[in-house]
Amino acid sequence: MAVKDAPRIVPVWRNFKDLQEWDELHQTRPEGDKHSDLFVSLTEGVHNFPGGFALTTVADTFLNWARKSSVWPVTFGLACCAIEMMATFASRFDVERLGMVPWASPRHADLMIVSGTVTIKMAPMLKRIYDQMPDPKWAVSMGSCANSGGPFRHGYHVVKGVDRVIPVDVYVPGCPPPPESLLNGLLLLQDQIAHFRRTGTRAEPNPKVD
Amino acid sequence: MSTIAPSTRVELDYTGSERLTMNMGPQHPSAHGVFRAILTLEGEQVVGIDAVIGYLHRCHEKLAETLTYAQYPSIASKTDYVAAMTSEFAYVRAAAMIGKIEVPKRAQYLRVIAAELQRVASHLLWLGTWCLDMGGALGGGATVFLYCIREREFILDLFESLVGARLLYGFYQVGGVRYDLPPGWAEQCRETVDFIDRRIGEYERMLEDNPFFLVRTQGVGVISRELAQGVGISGPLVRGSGVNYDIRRTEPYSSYEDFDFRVPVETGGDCYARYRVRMVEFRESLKIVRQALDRLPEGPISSRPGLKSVAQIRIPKGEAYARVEGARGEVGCYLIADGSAKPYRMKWRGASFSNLAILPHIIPGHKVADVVAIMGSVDPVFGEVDR
Amino acid sequence: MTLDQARTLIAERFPGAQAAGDSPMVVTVPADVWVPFARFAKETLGCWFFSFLTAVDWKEEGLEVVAKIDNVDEKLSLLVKTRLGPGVSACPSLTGVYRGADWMERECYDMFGIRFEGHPDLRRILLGDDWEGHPLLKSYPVDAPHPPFR
Amino acid sequence: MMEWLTPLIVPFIVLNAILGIVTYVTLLERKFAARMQSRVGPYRVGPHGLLQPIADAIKLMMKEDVVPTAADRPVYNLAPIVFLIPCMLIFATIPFAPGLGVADLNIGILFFLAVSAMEIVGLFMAGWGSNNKYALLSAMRAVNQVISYDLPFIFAALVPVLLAGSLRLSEIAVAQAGLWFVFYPVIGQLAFVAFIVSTVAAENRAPFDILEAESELVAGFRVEYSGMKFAIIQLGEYAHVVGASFLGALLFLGAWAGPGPEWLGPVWFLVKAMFVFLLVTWVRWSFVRIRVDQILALSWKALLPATLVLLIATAVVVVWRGTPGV
Repeated sequence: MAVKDAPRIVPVWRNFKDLQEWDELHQTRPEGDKHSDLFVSLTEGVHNFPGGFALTTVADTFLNWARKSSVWPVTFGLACCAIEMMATFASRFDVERLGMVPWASPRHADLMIVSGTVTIKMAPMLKRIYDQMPDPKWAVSMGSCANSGGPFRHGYHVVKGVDRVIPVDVYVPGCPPPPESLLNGLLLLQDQIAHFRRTGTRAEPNPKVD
Repeated sequence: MSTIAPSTRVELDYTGSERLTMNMGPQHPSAHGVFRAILTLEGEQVVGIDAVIGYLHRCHEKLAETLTYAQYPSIASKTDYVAAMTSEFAYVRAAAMIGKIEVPKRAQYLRVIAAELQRVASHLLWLGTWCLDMGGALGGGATVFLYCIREREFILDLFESLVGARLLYGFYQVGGVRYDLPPGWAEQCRETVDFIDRRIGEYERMLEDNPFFLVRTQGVGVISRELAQGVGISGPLVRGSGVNYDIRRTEPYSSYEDFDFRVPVETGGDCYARYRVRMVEFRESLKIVRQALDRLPEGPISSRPGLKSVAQIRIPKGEAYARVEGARGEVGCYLIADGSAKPYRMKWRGASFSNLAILPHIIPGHKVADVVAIMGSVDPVFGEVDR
Repeated sequence: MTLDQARTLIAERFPGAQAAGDSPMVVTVPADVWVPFARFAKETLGCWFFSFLTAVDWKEEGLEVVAKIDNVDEKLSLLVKTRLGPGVSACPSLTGVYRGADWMERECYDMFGIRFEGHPDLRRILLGDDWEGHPLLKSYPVDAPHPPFR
Repeated sequence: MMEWLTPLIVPFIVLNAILGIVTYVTLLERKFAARMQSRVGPYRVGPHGLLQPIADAIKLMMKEDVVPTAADRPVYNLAPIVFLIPCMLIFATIPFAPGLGVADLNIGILFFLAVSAMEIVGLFMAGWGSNNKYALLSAMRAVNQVISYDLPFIFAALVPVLLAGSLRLSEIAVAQAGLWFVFYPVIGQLAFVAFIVSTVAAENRAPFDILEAESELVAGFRVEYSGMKFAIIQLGEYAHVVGASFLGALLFLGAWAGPGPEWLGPVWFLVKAMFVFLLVTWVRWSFVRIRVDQILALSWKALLPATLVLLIATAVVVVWRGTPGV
């Protein structure tokens, strides 16, 4: 499924020389992404064909079901919240019930749970890990530190919210959020993924949950 | 954004083999948080290591200068977030030392109970993550990890009914503790302690009868007594190297002199010795909790009854260094008060910071697989390393 | 080594040092005997445990370096201080005496900008290499802006 | 019927059956591991998590296919296929019931052993082509390990061959009609243990999974693979495990022998193979991983001499008893 660039928050990483170089090296696709473009035009053709929308809608529903049923988070612990994230993965809460298997490599993961304070030294690394994940990918911001800087908001070395570095899908409040909160956040994310649309835009607000 | 100079500070002699520089971290499953080790390899052997820390530098010391004595303890718990109770303890002790604030006996006992339960919880997490490092998330290590977390949840339940929080508490206040025991807590605590005592015996049998576990830990990452004393490591690490140093004994605080417990010392200095020390510490901590519950005196829980966290505390001019025996070693707080509501300067002596400094001295010469075993046996918490 | 013995020994060997208090004993020494005093404390007083090293910014009066060393076996703990004086940001390094001073001095350099002379590898440890300023100085605002992140 | 179609249809059926089994074996392992770890395991995707493997597979197919800029493109792209083919080919010689199989070669077991050792080529290509240091280190380890453990694997597998007196897998199965080789006094049990140990090692599963060691090498040789290629590699790994389990059930547990009517034979075979698979899984989820030098030492210093002695002892017993077979 081809995904066009979703409208993103101000890309602050553009101001970093190091990251710009990295972007050039690793993010640009030298020969142009012909396959994706072809796929996009094909699906759009099918979609616009009389009656074709039924096909694409059914396909979307099915694929989104698969995506939401197997969200693999990358085991990426930053700070205090990582301990609660581990507790969420462990026996009592066991997110594997929902099909989530923590993977060590970002290449195999769909979801990044930013669990803890993002510092200025860590932000480029975080961005890089996010970039290493293949599309479609999601990010959950866990805890007040990742949401807004939390109790360390006034510190000189703390990024005021991870959404200044990467786009975030679900914010889980709390300091640290108990596993129940994170689990709720993950369920909300699954609900979002179920409404993930072919055009690649993010899910619209769901009146049931928002 | 920062380019790390390729420095190979501690390095073995060049043998002529081709060298490979491998980067471990900051996002690495065995990094225990955000730690970056730049390893120089010759084949499988590590010949040099440069440790890069600071990915979780949250400005604790600067923020402490802007927060009052009542506000900061709950932030102090975020330094060593795995053993949050003991890190709050160091701060409130330092503030009480400057202000010469007496702590009622009941509060002292409650502090001991919380600190020792926290030590058990922290060691459980250590055992789990260490085995996860050695066994892999898709192997036997994950099983031990999940068992340990399962037991840890019971202690967190106790904390939740005591404080209302699971991980970061704000339980300690200058001059006492914030909450008294809820009804029925002591019985629940006794049951949990007995239960965990049994389970720890299970883990010991499970691990020590396992030859693979023994070959992975025995003789790996040996810290000699001289090195341990030179670098200034503390806690289970230094006790695993044959040095009898436990602050609960050398400088008893908060009525620790009332309790009967043993300080385990092993002379091996390898990962297995550190494992043994911590396994004995589990039992001793549980023993202290039982004693404290039995002898818990009646009385107020704070020398400032009725005051809640928002109340201002005035601390006179002065300075003090308070240290407590945290789960990882000496957690210290050096506080300089200038008579206002906020400290003039606070220095946090994180146990993990000093303990981690041992890594460049012991890792060269080991295999890549041993690096993670040694890292795990050091048990760093990066909130405390980077502060 | 009792406290009084230690006090007399310090008074004999280092006339410029002032010792006060008992737990910890606060010893203020001039900057030029900083390293000799540490060596003396380690070898004669038996203080092998290097707890921490830090600095305090006393605004106009300049920086003060503080180190805490312990003789664990005989319960003797020293808090050694030295004033660098206004405007001075150089201090002899303790790495030759205590190996544990290595990272502590790097952190102190990172936070206060004190150059430890004789340190084998003095670079920033917690903050990035291209960070500007030394945050724990009193002149550094806690919420100093760092574009683009804050 | 058109006779010439049979060689096409039978492999097609077997291949699809195997793919189905391999897909659901992942669910079996996850459920089993979850029970060991006092968890529930996949539960919410379909009834009792039964649709979980399908969801995983479809999701992986729809993921972006990342090729690192600095990768050796042809090698990188070819590696999963080269890895998958031997893992699938090993099923060619396995008879699932009397006369039901793709090709009952007279050197069936040799073919199996030879082909299953070939997965190392794809594995090394993946490690080299990724241009990633973790992957490279993992590939180096894998070559060491597979070479070390193929010998004890072969020697352990040769014990039933000696006992049955044939290299043809169906004849080995038939030879166990009276007594399964695992119950053969002393020799059978020792050979079975050696077979399980070397199977675990040759399949690179914990505690011998040094090449994908998450805690050291993140994900080993497949660290740079995403989406479909990653799915193919996973499929290949599990296919190899399942193939080795079938081999174990065939060599030691009497293949399709079991109570009930004859058509239950393949079912019994599958049940026994799953038993071997769960044995391997049980080992996997109970041990910590050992180091690369210790793994090699275990193979060359303990397992290889032991299996050699066992093989010679078996030969002596067979000669002493005069006739091969039980």
